[in-house]
Amino acid sequence: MDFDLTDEQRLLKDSVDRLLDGAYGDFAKRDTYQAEPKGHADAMWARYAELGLLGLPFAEADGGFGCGPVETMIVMEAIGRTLAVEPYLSGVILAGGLIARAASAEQKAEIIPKIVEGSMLLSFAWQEPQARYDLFDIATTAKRDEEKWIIDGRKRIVAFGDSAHRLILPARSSGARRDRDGVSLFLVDPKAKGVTINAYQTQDGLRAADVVLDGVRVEARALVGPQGAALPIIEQAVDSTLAALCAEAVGAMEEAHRLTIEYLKTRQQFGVAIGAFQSLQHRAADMLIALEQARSMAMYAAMMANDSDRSAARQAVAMAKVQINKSARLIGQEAIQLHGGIGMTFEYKVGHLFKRLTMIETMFGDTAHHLKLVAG
Amino acid sequence: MDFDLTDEQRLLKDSVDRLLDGAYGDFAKRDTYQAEPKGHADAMWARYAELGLLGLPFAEADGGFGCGPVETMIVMEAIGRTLAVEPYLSGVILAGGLIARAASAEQKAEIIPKIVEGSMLLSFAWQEPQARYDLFDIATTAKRDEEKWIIDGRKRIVAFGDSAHRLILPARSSGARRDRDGVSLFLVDPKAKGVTINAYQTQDGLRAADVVLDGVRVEARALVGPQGAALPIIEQAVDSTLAALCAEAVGAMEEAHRLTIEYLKTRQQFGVAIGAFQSLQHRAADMLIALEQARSMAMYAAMMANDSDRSAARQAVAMAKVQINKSARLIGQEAIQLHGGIGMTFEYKVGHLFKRLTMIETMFGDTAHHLKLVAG
Amino acid sequence: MDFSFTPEENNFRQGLRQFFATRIPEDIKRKVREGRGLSKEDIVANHRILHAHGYAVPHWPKEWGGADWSPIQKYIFAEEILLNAVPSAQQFNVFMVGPVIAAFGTEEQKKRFLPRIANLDDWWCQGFSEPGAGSDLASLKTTARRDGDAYVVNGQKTWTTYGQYADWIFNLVRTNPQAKKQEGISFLLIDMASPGVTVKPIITIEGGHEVNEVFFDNVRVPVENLVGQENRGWDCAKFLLGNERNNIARVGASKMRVLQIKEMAKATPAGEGTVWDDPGFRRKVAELEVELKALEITQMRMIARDAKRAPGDNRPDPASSILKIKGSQIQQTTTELLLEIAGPLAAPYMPDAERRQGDNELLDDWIAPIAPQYFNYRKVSIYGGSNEIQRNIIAKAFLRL
Amino acid sequence: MDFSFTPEENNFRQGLRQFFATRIPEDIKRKVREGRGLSKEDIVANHRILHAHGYAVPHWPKEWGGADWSPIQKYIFAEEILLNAVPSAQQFNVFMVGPVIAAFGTEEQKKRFLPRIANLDDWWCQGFSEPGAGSDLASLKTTARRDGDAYVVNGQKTWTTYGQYADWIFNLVRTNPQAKKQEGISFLLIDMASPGVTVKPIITIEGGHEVNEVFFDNVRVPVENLVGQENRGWDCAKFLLGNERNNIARVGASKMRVLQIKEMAKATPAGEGTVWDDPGFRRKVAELEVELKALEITQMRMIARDAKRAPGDNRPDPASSILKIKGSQIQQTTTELLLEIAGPLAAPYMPDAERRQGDNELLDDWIAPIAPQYFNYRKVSIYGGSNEIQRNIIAKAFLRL
Repeated sequence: MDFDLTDEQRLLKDSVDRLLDGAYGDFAKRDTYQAEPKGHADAMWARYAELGLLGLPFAEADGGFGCGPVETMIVMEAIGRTLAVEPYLSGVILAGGLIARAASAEQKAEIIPKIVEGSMLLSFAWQEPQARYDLFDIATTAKRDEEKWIIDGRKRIVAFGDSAHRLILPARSSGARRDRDGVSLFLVDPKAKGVTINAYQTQDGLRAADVVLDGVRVEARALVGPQGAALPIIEQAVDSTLAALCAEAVGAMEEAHRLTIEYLKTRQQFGVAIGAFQSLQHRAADMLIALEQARSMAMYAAMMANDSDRSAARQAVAMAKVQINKSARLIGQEAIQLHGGIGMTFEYKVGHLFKRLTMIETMFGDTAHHLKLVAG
Repeated sequence: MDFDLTDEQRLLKDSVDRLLDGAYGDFAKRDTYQAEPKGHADAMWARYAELGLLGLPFAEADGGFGCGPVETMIVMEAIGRTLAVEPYLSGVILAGGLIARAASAEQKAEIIPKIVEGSMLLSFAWQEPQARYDLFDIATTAKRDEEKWIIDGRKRIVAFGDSAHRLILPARSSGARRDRDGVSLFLVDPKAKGVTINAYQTQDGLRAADVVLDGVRVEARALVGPQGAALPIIEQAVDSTLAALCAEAVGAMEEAHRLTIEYLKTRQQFGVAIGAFQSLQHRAADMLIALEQARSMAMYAAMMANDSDRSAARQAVAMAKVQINKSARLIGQEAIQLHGGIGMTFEYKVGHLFKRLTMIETMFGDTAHHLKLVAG
Repeated sequence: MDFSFTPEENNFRQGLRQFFATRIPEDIKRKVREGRGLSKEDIVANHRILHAHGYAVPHWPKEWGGADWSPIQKYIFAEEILLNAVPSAQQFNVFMVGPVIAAFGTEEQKKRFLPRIANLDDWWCQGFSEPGAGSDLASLKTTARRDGDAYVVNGQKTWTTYGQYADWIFNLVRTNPQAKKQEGISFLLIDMASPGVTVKPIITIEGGHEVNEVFFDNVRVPVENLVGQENRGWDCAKFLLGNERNNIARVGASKMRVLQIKEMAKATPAGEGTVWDDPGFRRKVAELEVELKALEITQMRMIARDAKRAPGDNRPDPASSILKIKGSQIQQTTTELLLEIAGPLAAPYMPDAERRQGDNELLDDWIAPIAPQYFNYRKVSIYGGSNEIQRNIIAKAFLRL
Repeated sequence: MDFSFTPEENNFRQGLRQFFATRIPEDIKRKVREGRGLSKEDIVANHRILHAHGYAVPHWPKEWGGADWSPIQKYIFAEEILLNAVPSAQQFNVFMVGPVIAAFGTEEQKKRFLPRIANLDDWWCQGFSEPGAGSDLASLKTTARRDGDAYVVNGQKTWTTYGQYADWIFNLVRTNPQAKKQEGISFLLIDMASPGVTVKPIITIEGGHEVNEVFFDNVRVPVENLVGQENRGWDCAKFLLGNERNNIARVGASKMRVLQIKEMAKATPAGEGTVWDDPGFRRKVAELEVELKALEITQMRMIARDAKRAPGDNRPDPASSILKIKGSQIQQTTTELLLEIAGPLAAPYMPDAERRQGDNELLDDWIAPIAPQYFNYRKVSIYGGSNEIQRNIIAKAFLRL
């Protein structure tokens, strides 16, 4: 039993922190990154690549650095703390994780080195309008037409969907909308004929797109993983992504709590620092409790998400997401409330932490959704 | 729109308060009343009768004083505040209410005057081991045998079941255990052959009994109300009882809050009255909010419980019970917590208020039960 | 004890409902229902319709357009306007500066300002809060120095709602820097077009622009723009704080939101059915409805007490703090439940301008304002005396702790 | 980062489980599981079985019977004993007075007291709290005046757990009334059989008798019963407070309760099925399990930090306050859920003696302790530093507010 980082992990943490604190330490800079056409700056992405961050989760055999969930946690906590806008979660952890898990040796060799060097961005286009939080709820169809697949459907809120070089998307090659069987994964070029992309900013300052697939024809080799049996792979990749997301949330909560404590110490009212008011002290203490409980569960999710016992992994990740969501709501709301008016302003960081935490709450399952999984 | 009491109601309140404050103002006296064989003192019951309280809810034509829900509220709030142990709710409001609603003119003439003068105590024996909060869940059977009914079954937690002169109990004259039809009401002499009574104190210092009915034979005239169709009458009587119970809870919450505020003002720690600590002030404020919200809903229940639109009445009473239960839990728990150690002692009143409030929470439906009714 | 309304009161309510249904443009009500922002034009148009029928300033003195309503009628109106998703008359005009001028102003000031305030010919905003003052309003620093027949005003105000639309601003300014906190403050009316007045937007977390900073740099204000006596401006401020009770709980608005929650939950697919099919979700709505019903009755009890008050009895009633705390919590809960319904679909940020391009055919119109509204509504437990301040008031003024 | 235990640690855990399963009498474990009170005889019998196998005082110095366990082993033991519903060794003997004598006592005192403490030959109780002192322990008023070779003790202690069974009491007394609060306090051992010692029961709200008042009326105590230096008793008190961490969260006990909740919910009829069939109820249990799992890991993180501490490093760790607050909340929630299961059937008050008459055939044995336990467990957020005090500690010692 040991919760400390190894020396290598400590080094990684130092360099990630240095990179992101340098880039985002002046919070106003975040606006300039967002204002880039892609919603983030290429130069920053190149520095992720230089530091090796884009290869962390991939096996060495596939061209990555063969790191584990703790390394992902380190990166994601820093991203959460600094509100970094780079597509690390969506591009590397999730879409990359799908390739690593599902793709053929040939596909991996083609794609993973490009992800690692930062020259290819993938995005997992899974959310459908009716699907809510059910990964298996897929109305998009893939019909075989001789050597091609013809894909029809609609995907929503595809992370950085307007700048991704490839979409990896689940479509139904057989079965009914909510069947667990019959789901296949395809690589689709967003520039392909029949693909329409409508991009926008999201509430938390990232970018996403709605994607319409209208008779999109892809080659047979665009199929990734087993035909009609991709769902378990998707679920595994999403569980790992949830663990990473939990770590990001912990980073954001820690920062929201830190800013709040700092504000309570400096802000004067009625002649004293407002941190002298006991009711606010107790609420700051309850925020810390929520943060530490969340941190514990983020660690738990990291340790368990890849467990070979899939149902144990599923249960652990669901429990973690419930705790993260509850802590995120309490800390986010209380951070604003204890700041008062200043917390409501766009130019101050805490509101953006609150918004990101709110979006994280709804990502891959809200509290009610995961609670149902835990409760059975 | 007027929430004030009429002059008559004010007079009633004054005399009820005088009676109960006199009898219970020294809280230690409550122990002596409880120690009586019946679990309450005959002399006190006689004074309820003298003041006319036992006749309040009955129509003048039936020998009562024809008062309404506000008068019941006045009495019940005082009972809640003083933790009076007399069987007013169970004997007058509930069992009496059943007689008033269901009985024939002949039965009423025989029973109601005796209730009013205090010489007859009834108890409604409805709770069965498996029934939980479902009034219609009745396994006790009543089989016709020529001119008699033969009753078999088990009833639990019959209020003051060991001193009641008559039990009024629902039994199934037809249908299956959870059918809404087929429920009939019978008057049973607890001394009758085949009736076994096991009495005990309840957690809140009142008395109750478990009743076994083993081939108990009653006359045909023991049937009260329509054969096989008593359930709607029972539900009405219970709704009125719930409204009264809400008022009792408000009385108990008000007292728990009052004692807490008093304690916060007098108890010194670290050199100041603990009421000077802001976190405790804010919690005392939240207790007041819970109290006022509960008071509003107790009024609402009182106004609505007898509404001719039964489903509106049912909805209103369920909403009120949800609010009462939530406020009761918050106020009861916080009253103990803000008192600290002293609140945990048997000789201090606040713990008994907490226990009564806890039992009220479980009476005729807990929060989950009524919330389900509200949510549909 | 009687919860019911008189037949006259019920008729009054019916009349309002019909008026709101037939005279207020549907697109304005729809924006309110969907939680979208109103344009200045919307607010002005709506205000003038209300005023044309006597519904903008009914609470004013009769000679200035008031309707002499009973407290119960005022309550019914306040509830119905919210419940029917009709925007209020411009609040700073009709609830703030108008009543102050009517109560403290000279005849000259009344004639000059009140009719234009009532008809929203002049748009007024409020200059009370200052940076760093927060809940401690009386610590304000903006100064007004007498110089001949004018005051010279210097300083900064903040959280000025709709300052970007305003023609006039009513201010608390410090006219005697030597006096103690509440003393030495005056109530001053300033033309926003005066040289030296600058308005700077404050964008709130959800991206909206409702509030502003207002800077005064040697702004000359004629002395006839002083309302009440010099250094007695705190009387006006206290008068206004006492006026805030009627609308504070916003029960009608939350009722309207509950209807919206149910409608949206029934329309939003989840699994084989809709969000509304989930008993767990319905239970949360039921809990909200219970709280809201309780608050409604708590408010009715306060209104009934108010109706029996002797004139001039302005003692604090803890109910107003209860209404503020519970009312804000309930409003915030409505936005949380809407967010839960929208779920992942709440993510796209689509401020009105963009959304109207119509190129996002997949996007249901009503989802776009949900997350911004959730973010924005965190303010309701902060402004107008934060919930912490309200608890202090209950503890000190009522519980005497 | 590694959550797993070593094979040795897992073997250790298995050994404990087997020991608890085979050596501790079933009826004692059943009483713990059902939340019923233990008799003095139960506690003594259980304690001596533990001690015979080295499980009563494993955390003591080796020469006095300790086992030289690692922090991880101590943690595993603390969890397993609770999880297996085995009563702890008598806490005041083994966690309080024993460690104090071992750390601060003379050789003579150690030889005289420690073996009898370890085997519960003497039953010890604690004389710390006083009426009126509450969380402000250092304000104690009981005096010990030196008179020849004895102290003369006068005063009153309260909340003395199991004082009615005790042979000895360890006390904080004021030996220098002139000194400031924490100074002038001494740690004194008093034979309960001494003339002038009176024990008066405190009945708690549920009707149980666990705690007492203890009165000292000119009680003569030999000076050799002083532990440590005169006027330095506060050192012993602080040492004890630092010792409390390991058991504070009671995660194992709450895990055991969660199992009980599930078992009881599945056995309790509700409608056509059982309480467990209600998804709303299951969701509440799931929420509890999430909190409990998080707390377990929070505790493991603290244990792992402790294991790496330099010897003598006793800096406060906010985690201990977190464990106390969350641990007590979770314990209380378990009692609330049990109460929800029992529902109306929780009403009969059946203290053990009565219940054993066996004349209430309808009453299920396990329901009787549920409501008393709910009432009684309100204490866990009050004693040992109330949750308010714990929040103060977090805010001041850790957040530096």
